[in-house]
Order: sequence, then C-alpha cells, then structure tokens
Amino acid sequence: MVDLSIDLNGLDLKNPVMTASGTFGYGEEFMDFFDVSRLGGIMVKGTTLKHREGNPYPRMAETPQGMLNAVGLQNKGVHYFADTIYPRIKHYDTHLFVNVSGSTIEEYVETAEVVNALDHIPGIELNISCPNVKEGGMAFGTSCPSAVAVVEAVRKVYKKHLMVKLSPNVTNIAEIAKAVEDAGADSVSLINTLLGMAIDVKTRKPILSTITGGLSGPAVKPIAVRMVWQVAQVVNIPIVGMGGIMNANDAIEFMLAGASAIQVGTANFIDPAVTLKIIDGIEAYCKEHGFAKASDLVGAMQA
Amino acid sequence: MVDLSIDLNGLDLKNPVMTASGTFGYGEEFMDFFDVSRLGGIMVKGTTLKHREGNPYPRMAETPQGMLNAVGLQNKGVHYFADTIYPRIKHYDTHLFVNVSGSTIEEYVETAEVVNALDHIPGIELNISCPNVKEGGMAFGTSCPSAVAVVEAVRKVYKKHLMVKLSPNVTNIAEIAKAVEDAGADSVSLINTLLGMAIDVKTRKPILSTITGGLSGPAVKPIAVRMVWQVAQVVNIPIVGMGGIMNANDAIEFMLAGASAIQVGTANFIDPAVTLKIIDGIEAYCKEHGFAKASDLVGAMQA
Amino acid sequence: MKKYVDDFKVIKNERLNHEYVVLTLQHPGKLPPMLPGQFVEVRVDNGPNTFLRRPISIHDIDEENNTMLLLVQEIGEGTQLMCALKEGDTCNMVYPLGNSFAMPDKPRVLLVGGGCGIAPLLFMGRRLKANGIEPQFLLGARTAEGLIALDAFKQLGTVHTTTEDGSVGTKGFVIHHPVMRTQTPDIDQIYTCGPEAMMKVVAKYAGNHNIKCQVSLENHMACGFGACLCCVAETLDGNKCTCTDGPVFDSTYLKW
Amino acid sequence: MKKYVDDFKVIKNERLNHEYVVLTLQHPGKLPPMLPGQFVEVRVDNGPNTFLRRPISIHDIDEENNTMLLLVQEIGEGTQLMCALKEGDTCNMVYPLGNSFAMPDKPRVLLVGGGCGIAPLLFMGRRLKANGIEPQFLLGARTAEGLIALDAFKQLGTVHTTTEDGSVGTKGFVIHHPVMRTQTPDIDQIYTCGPEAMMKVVAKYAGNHNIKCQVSLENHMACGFGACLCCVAETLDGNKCTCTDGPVFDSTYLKW
Ligand SMILES: Cc1cc2nc3c(=O)[nH]c(=O)nc-3n(C[C@H](O)[C@H](O)[C@H](O)COP(=O)(O)OP(=O)(O)OC[C@H]3O[C@@H](n4cnc5c(N)ncnc54)[C@H](O)[C@@H]3O)c2cc1C
Ligand SMILES: Cc1cc2nc3c(=O)[nH]c(=O)nc-3n(C[C@H](O)[C@H](O)[C@H](O)COP(=O)(O)OP(=O)(O)OC[C@H]3O[C@@H](n4cnc5c(N)ncnc54)[C@H](O)[C@@H]3O)c2cc1C
Ligand SMILES: Cc1cc2nc3c(=O)[nH]c(=O)nc-3n(C[C@H](O)[C@H](O)[C@H](O)COP(=O)(O)O)c2cc1C
Ligand SMILES: Cc1cc2nc3c(=O)[nH]c(=O)nc-3n(C[C@H](O)[C@H](O)[C@H](O)COP(=O)(O)O)c2cc1C
Ligand code: FES
Ligand code: FES
Repeated sequence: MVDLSIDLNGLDLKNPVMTASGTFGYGEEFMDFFDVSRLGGIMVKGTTLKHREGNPYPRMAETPQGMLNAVGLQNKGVHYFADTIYPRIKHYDTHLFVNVSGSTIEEYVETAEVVNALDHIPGIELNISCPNVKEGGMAFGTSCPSAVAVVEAVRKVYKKHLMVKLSPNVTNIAEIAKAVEDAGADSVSLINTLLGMAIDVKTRKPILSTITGGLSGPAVKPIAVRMVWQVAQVVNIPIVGMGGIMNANDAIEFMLAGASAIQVGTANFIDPAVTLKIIDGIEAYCKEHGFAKASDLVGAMQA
Repeated sequence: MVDLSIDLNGLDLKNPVMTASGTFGYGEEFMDFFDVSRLGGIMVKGTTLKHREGNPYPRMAETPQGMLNAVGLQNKGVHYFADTIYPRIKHYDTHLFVNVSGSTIEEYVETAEVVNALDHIPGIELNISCPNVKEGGMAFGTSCPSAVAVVEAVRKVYKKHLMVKLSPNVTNIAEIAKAVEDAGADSVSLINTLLGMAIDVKTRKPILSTITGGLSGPAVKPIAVRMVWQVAQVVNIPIVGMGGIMNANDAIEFMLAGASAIQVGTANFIDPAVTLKIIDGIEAYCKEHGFAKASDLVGAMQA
Repeated sequence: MKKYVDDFKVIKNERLNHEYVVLTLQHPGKLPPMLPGQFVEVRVDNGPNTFLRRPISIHDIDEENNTMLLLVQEIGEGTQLMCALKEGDTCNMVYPLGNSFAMPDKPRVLLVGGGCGIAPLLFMGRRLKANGIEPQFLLGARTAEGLIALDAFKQLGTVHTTTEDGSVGTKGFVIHHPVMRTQTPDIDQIYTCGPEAMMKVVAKYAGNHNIKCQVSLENHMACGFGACLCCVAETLDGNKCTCTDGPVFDSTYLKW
Repeated sequence: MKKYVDDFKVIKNERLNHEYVVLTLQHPGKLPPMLPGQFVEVRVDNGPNTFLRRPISIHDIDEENNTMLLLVQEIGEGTQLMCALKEGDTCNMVYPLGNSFAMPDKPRVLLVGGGCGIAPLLFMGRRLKANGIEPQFLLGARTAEGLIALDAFKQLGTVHTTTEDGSVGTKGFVIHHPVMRTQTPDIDQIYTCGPEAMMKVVAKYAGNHNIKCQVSLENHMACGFGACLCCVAETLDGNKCTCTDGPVFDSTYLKW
C-alpha cells in the first residue's frame, strides 16, 4: 500500500491533490461526477469582503493549450459565504481552504478574520496574485514589500494555516516566496495565472472585455514547474504547485520539482473527474517506481 | 495592390515578416525551401565576441504547443561571422540583422563594433534577454539600470539601427522598454523566451542538461501579445513582435497590438516555408479588410 | 438533474449541407432524463487549437434507442472535428447541462429559430406535442439552403419560414414574417434561439405585445456546469451563469 | 542535396507486430535523389502533445514507384499517430535530411542494428548490393518478436540474429554473436544504428580490431535541417549537429 498522505506544515492532507481556486466552485458543482471528499483539499472560489459582480462578459478566450480568463473575482462576499455556503459544504471530509482576496490590506485582514472563525476551514490561501482586478490583487504579489505587508497584517489575525498564492508575473519569484515565508506564511502556492491577451483578428477587438486576462492550462506548465523548482531552492515551508496539470504525470513533475501538494485548475473544466484519476495515477506511479510514500516524491528530481 | 512595406524607424522593410534569431541559422539552411530574399528581414543567429560551444546535449524538450531550448548561444564568434559567413550571405536582397550577445558590457560593445563595420548589415538586435547562458544574457534585460547601461554603451559605438530584444521574464516589461528607448534604442523586439523547465518523470531527471531553458511557440503567444500591447502604450519607437507566431492571423494579432513588424521563430522548424505563407496571408487579410497598407494594421486594435 | 460524463458512440453522421451535420449518438446504457433547452459539452480532442469542450444543444432524444441528436454547424476547428466524426467513433460528453425551456401555461406557442439556434427547438417541439400542444415554428435563414431539418419540424407543428433573399418563405428576417406582424397576435408564449440580434427583436416584439418570451443564449463557455463563471449574462439580479442559470432566460430578466 | 517539403500519400500501412509498422508513402511526382542513412521529418498534426515534427530514417526507396518506406516504432504519441495512418491519408515530410553512410573502400561489410535502428540498414544494404557488395547483417532484439523485417534483409545478404532471451539466434546482445567474437574478424567496415549502449560496444569492438565503424545517432531534434542547434553530439571538433553533420559519424570522431 502506498501512503498518499502529505504533511503540509502540520496540516494532514489525505493525498497531494487539491483543486485550484476559481475552477471548482464550492465543490458542489462536481458532486455529480465524484465524491469530492476523496480530494486532498478544496480551494474554494476567490472570496472578498464585499460582494463583487466581476468583470463584464466576455470573460474567456481559448488559446493554444490554454485559456485566458477575466472573471474578476465574482463572489457574494465572505459574509454570504460564511452564512449561506459554508453550512452547506462544511461536512465534506476533506480540507476546505478559502481563497482570500482584497483591494486593500484592511479588506484582506477583515476577510481573513471572518474565515478564521469558521471551524471547518483549516486554512486560507491568500491571493496576492489575481491579474483580473483593477485594485489590489496582483499588485500586492509583484513586489516584496507589498507582499510582506499584506502577509504580516493577515498573519496577525489569522491563526490557522496561511498559504500565500504567488504571482508568476514577476522577475524573481523565489525572492518573493522567501519574503513571504519570513513574513509568516505556512506554505506558498504557485502559480496563479500569467497575464495574457488575445485579439480577434476578424473584429480587431480584444476578445476579453478587460483586454488582458489570466493564462492557465498546459501552455503554462513549463513556466510553473520552473518557478516551483526555483522557489524550492530557497524556502523551507511546503510548496503547493499548479499550472497546467492535466494528468498524474504532470502532477508528479511538480512534486519532483519540489511541490508537496498540487492543485488542479483548468483541467477540471475538460474532465470534471480528472482529480480522481490524478490521485489514482500518483498511487500507481509510486507502486511502479517503488515509493512507499507519495511524500518521497517531493523534490526527488536528480539534478 | 497592398503596400506591405514598413518603415522601421528609418529602415525600410519590404514587408513586416522577419525571422527570429536562433531559429533560422544564417538563412542558408532555408534556401532549398524558398528564396529568403522575399523576407522583410533576417535576424541571424545569436553572436558573441568569442566562439562559444553552447550547452551540452540535451538542449530541447517538447511541451504543450511549445518547446524549451537550451542552446546557449553556440556560435563561432563575431570575427568568424564577419570573415566567413557574412561574405556568403551579404548578397541577400533583404535586411540582415545580427543578434548580439555578451557576458559583459565590453563584450557587447566590441561585438557591436565589429558588426558596425559590415556594410550590408543595417542593424543589430541587442540580445539582453537570453535565458540560456550563465553570465550576462538575461541578467542585463531584467532590470532597468543594467539594460540602460548596456544599451548606452553600445549606442556610443554602433551607428546603425539598434534594436533591443527584451526579456519577458520581468515584472514590468513596459518600464524596461521605456528605459531602453530613452537610452537610445531605435526599436525594441519582444519577446525572447520565457524561462521554463521540464522533468522526465520516468528518469526523474530534468530533460535539459541545463535544467531550465527558454520556452517558445504558440503556448507563449497570449503573453507575448499582451507584452507588445503594454509596450506599445509607452514607447514611441517601433516594436517588433514575436512569440508563437504560426500563421498570418497570429502575425496580424501582434500588429494590431502595436507591432510594426514581427519575427517568426519556432514555426520555422515545423514548416520551413511558413514565413512566405505569412507574408501572403497578411496581404490577403489587408485586401479582404480594406487596408491599403500593412502599416495601417499597426496598433489598430479597437480597445 | 444529475450530470454525467460518458462516451457516446456515433451511429450516424448525416450531412445536411456544406455547413450542417446531424450526429446521432448512442448511449452505452439507458439515457438519463433530459429536458429541452439543455445542452451537452462535447470533447474534441484531436486538434492543436481545440482545448476546451464545445457546448452543443440537445437537438432531439430517442429514448427507445437511447440516442441523442446533435445539430452541428461548422464554424471553427472544434465543430469541424465534430462534423468529421464517423460511424463507430466515440464522442465524450458531459450532459445534460443547463436549465430548460419552461412548459407554457397557455397553448398558443411560437418557436422562433435561426442558424444553429433551431437545434433545441426540435426537442422542445416534441415535448410540447407530447403535452398536447401543437406549436408553430418560425425558422429563418439567409438562403433556402440554410433552412434545414424542415421535415423533422413539420411532423410537430406548422412551420413558417423566412429567407433574407426571399428564395423560400417570406423575404426578410423572422421579424418580417406575418405571424409576427399582426397587431393582435394569437400567441401566448414564444421560445427563441439563434443569433443575438434576432433574439433581441423577437424579445422586443414579445414585450410590446405582452407575450411571454424565453430566449436561449449561446455565450462562450469554458466548463458548462458552473465551475468557471466565464459564461455570464447580465440580468436584473446581476451576472448569472448561462450554463447553470441558463441557457434559457425570460427575456425580461435579461439586461438587453 | 536539395531538401523538399511535400505531402506524401500513404499507400500501405503494414503492421509487423504490436510496436512496429512499415509505412509505404508515395511521392506525388518523381522522388528526388536520396542516400542511405538520411532521414525525413514527419509532421504529426493531430495531437495536443505533438508539436514538432518527428525524425524517421529512410527505411527503403522504390524509385520505380516513387515510394518510400518508413519503419516506425510506437514509443509515444507522435509515433502512435504515425502508426495509425491509413491508406489514402496524407503525410507531410521534409526530406531528405542529414548526411549518409559512406560507401566502403573494402568489401567485407557488417551492418549491426537494434530496435528501430535497423531502419536505415535496409536501404544501405540495398545500395551496397547494387554496388556489388553483399553485406552481412547482425540484428538484435529482446525477444523473437522484436526481430522484424528479416525477410527483406535476407534478400540482400546473410542475416545473423541475437535475442536476449535466446528464443531465436544467439542468446545475448549483438556483441555476443560469434561474428563479433572472433579474434581476427573478417570485417573491414561496420555500420551501426540502434540504442546508444549497443552502438558504443560495437564501436569499441571495431576500435579494438581496427575496423572502420560508422554510427548513426538518434538525438532529439527540433528542426532536422540545421536551424535550431538542438541536436548536437560532442565530437573531436566540438558540438556538431546530428541533423546536418550527422546522423552518421565515424565512431572515432565522437567523444564517446
Ligand atoms: C448553450 C449552447 C448551445 C449551443 N448549441 C449549439 C448547437 O446545437 N449547434 C451548434 O452548431 N452550435 C451550438 N452552439 C455554438 C457552439 O458551441 C460553437 O459554435 C462552438 O463552440 C464553436 O467551436 P469551434 O471550435 O468550431 O469554433 P471556434 O474556432 O472556437 O470559433 C470560431 C468562431 O466562432 C466564434 N464562436 C465560438 N464559440 C461561439 C459561441 N458559443 N457563440 C458565438 N460565437 C462563437 C469564435 O469567437 C470564433 O470567431 C451552442 C453554444 C452554446 C453556448
Ligand atoms: C535521425 C533519426 C532517425 C530516426 N529513425 C527512426 C526510425 O526509422 N524509426 C523509428 O521508429 N524511430 C526513429 N527515430 C526515433 C523517433 O524520432 C522517435 O521515436 C520519435 O520522435 C518519438 O516521438 P513520439 O512522439 O512517439 O514520442 P515522444 O512522446 O516524443 O517520446 C516518448 C519517449 O521517447 C523519448 N524519445 C523521443 N524521441 C527520442 C529520440 N529521438 N531518441 C530517443 N528517445 C526519444 C522521449 O524522451 C520520451 O521518453 C529516429 C530519430 C532520429 C533522430
Ligand atoms: C476561470 C478561472 C478562475 C480563477 N479564479 C481564481 C481565483 O478566484 N483565485 C485564485 O487565486 N486563482 C484563480 N484562478 C487561478 C487558478 O486557481 C490557478 O492558479 C491557475 O488557473 C493555474 O492552474 P491551471 O493551469 O491548472 O488552471 C482562476 C483560474 C481560472 C481558469
Ligand atoms: C532553438 C532556439 C534558439 C534561439 N536562439 C536565440 C538567440 O540566439 N538569440 C535570441 O535573441 N533569441 C533566440 N531565441 C529566441 C527566439 O528568437 C524568439 O525570441 C523566441 O523563440 C520566441 O518566438 P517563437 O515563439 O516564434 O519561437 C531562440 C529560440 C529558439 C527556439
Ligand atoms: S461555462 Fe463555466 S460557469 Fe458557465
Ligand atoms: S535538429 Fe535543429 S539543428 Fe539539428
């Protein structure tokens, strides 16, 4: 038997496979396809203090082996989440994380405080890397001082697992990861989407209402793996890797590069039960290659 | 008749289609496939002051709609180029540019000086963005002060068209483009490859001998188009766009975003005569959409 | 309504003309319940440019043979690949998705379609007929060749047609057809699916005459089942997903 | 040698066993000159993971019928797609690429192949025979099933075989075959293509006995015609492209 469990800095995941924020709703949308309790973790949709309508339609463009999105954190606000959605999903037998976003440090802090009070939410993922909102979002994640400021502020009020989600739209992601670790993060997750754009040559207009959007999917995988590997060289906290994971081999690539766990995003749209296949595939790989524990894969690349 | 010519800050290109450095050899390799004189321009292989062996094999990995390379500027040095290769290719009836690289500012300057003396080379492309060499290369292109330093130094000795090739591995490419313009560049070209990585899960080793390499191909196109558009908002010199261009529609997307000319890289490997098809495709598009001049497409996106 | 992911078998590919194909797809077992107005998300794997699934309306259902019909219009690489499916090929689908046309309170029903938007109207017509309502169809196209699947519709009700070049039916757009030009129309309910411009004039006409009108939107989708929030339409209650809250909306609910 | 890009027509797909296929491809016109040891770059379009062309050796040429044979081993998505090509399909190729095996000075020639590396040896054997030289072939495989295309080789010369399990021929690797174990071998020239480990022991044997040895490398390639510099092998003169300076090298020239 392969031991699939992962110790994420004190948080015990039943396996390394989580779902990525904004691509898995609140898990409920997937219940028809499989029992989401089998997952290592679920990252719920990007949540802000107040209700947000998100960006105007069109919000999506297909690109070579990838997609651009410009959803813009549409959500009903953290209080609605706590009051209405949380009671519906808190019984899932897996770790639920809330992906927390804000336009100001105060908003991040206030949102984190609300989530801190929810018993069945063992952690948050601080989204300092959303490229699809005008204020805040990615701006916090692209410089060390601003990243540190928001992490330190949230750390003061948030008592559970604090995962910080990094932006790939930076010159030196390792530097930011290190700064965020020093500021008190329990783990880092990466990558969020890369800023991209697509133009419809027939109409000569940008396809997205916001002109630019966030690129995800297999196209970004080589960049994401590289960033995970770079970050793994400098931080001591666990890394949660993502970006274009479509199957177990992709997931294993991230783990070999240094990720303790992985998140699956865009792939959920194409195969809603893909995460189960990835869990089974990691198990099969461990068996075939003689790993007793999935955690032995972490950083096992031979450079 | 559509006028395909482009004024690249005083340099008259017969059409907007150039080939990207490191993907077209010295043009000779393509002579069997088509007459390279039909091109708007040819960017010859990355050239350094001294002979370079490049990186060890393996230097290539295939990725979803893209590839990683780690060639590492293998070339015989600028003197060999001037003495042996230049005489062979100088008769091409198109603009030949030399892509100039170095580990130190002095090397860039000395190499540019040698090229300055070659009558049939109307311009250089200063490569401050190669991710595949240990020293110099990308390091110069990822901060404004170092980019400015190398451009200013080369500008002093290089009297013809000075194109500067920007790195996409930065937080704010527009800032660097602006700095480089102020330092005396005649045009900017972008994007060079994105730093990426791939691991063979069977062997658990990196596929490239250098672990990381440069990502190119359609996968990066949305990022490249976005960067061209961002740079177009801030500079007044022409932009030469590239990154994943496979066909005329892709080329037009870059032009609409603000590129005066484009370069085709990886696509040459898959279809050696693709550049001709792109030239013809741009002409057909102009006809169909009522553009008398291809230059009218530049920046014609309606935001 | 429970959603599934299944491999269907292509048992027939009938080409109607140079741009339309009707695919008959067979479920490996028993087809689960589905409603008119719902759609499927088809996986089209073998193209370098087709990354996401493609949403396609359920054109018709044959419960006895456990088959589903899709009416596909070739407009890009994904639909081209679908139209190239051959007998015996496999087609992976997520289904059934979205809400559905609501059954009418009153019997005088008009279904207005254009382009591939006629697809869900056939299934709806069948269910109406099964409920004792004989609907009228108003189908518009650019030319005679664009008027497809008429025979199937004729089995379910009266079929009116318009063509822009006047080669068949009334000349003009659907809105120019007599059935929509009377001052006191004998219609209680309209269902419409097609180009947005067409649906907007139909909805406006319905509004002017106090006719209930349900429209089916074809927004671009990444997932089709509520996970991505890419497919929103602006409604009186803000942005709503066309894939879960839609694709069918009351026309008055949309901010058009 | 002038290079071309052309669509060939698949006129036959012969499956040899679960991993090997021989494709017969017909040129639309007259085949241009090609040499044994050269290869083609095949475009495999319809896979999300196959972005670059795939290099495949020229297995044989039929100048009369303007056909080319490729021996393809299924190892990944690209070769799987090639092996799935059907009669009548089109296959786009850049060809002919690379240098070639040099014709020998002396007549006693041994061609040593393993795996898909036997592919270019058939074409070479045919040219040798046309030049009045009857070569010996030494073909190795893991099991009897891996020994393919033997009949074709037998028409051109003596065929020796080895299998790792001893099911056919000598038990062991090619290097264990008697033809390579004599102290005074009656061989003037070896040509070898196959797994690198195999070629290395063959080259070492050749070196020990002062036999000339040409090896054909199968480095990963992005372009196949000298444009990318991805395919280099280390030689006495530094890095050389296997696609233009190779794929055939004198074994003593390589830094092995
Ligand atoms: C709920 C729903 C039901 C649908 N039902 C049917 C149906 O029954 N039959 C049918 O043929 N089609 C239907 N469509 C439309 C169909 O999904 C698109 O035509 C298809 O996704 C296009 O894919 P493609 O790869 O062929 O084209 P692409 O290459 O993706 O696109 C080609 C061009 O069409 C545009 N386009 C792509 N998708 C859409 C869209 N959804 N709406 C408008 N323009 C688009 C693109 O912007 C592009 O300009 C439906 C769409 C939705 C959302
Ligand atoms: C000059 C030359 C001639 C060749 N001749 C033939 C031939 O006649 N018949 C034949 O079947 N094959 C031949 N090959 C090998 C063939 O090119 C590869 O098997 C093919 O490219 C693999 O593509 P794929 O998509 O099936 O596998 P991929 O999915 O690309 O790869 C599957 C696995 O095989 C490995 N791999 C891929 N390419 C190579 C390679 N070139 N060498 C070693 N390992 C590789 C990958 O790293 C991966 O682990 C030749 C290669 C070269 C360079
Ligand atoms: C439609 C969509 C919505 C997303 N919303 C969020 C979000 O709300 N918060 C967040 O941190 N990341 C969001 N992301 C980014 C993903 O969580 C993930 O970082 C990214 O998509 C890369 O992974 P993938 O390639 O597996 O999709 C979103 C991505 C997509 C495609
Ligand atoms: C094999 C290879 C070698 C390259 N060598 C160079 C080089 O020497 N100098 C340089 O500035 N860019 C080099 N590049 C980058 C390309 O010129 C181009 O910027 C990049 O590939 C993006 O364009 P594409 O997606 O069309 O290939 C190289 C790219 C590839 C794939
Ligand atoms: S298409 Fe994903 S939510 Fe509607
Ligand atoms: S494969 Fe490109 S140079 Fe050899």
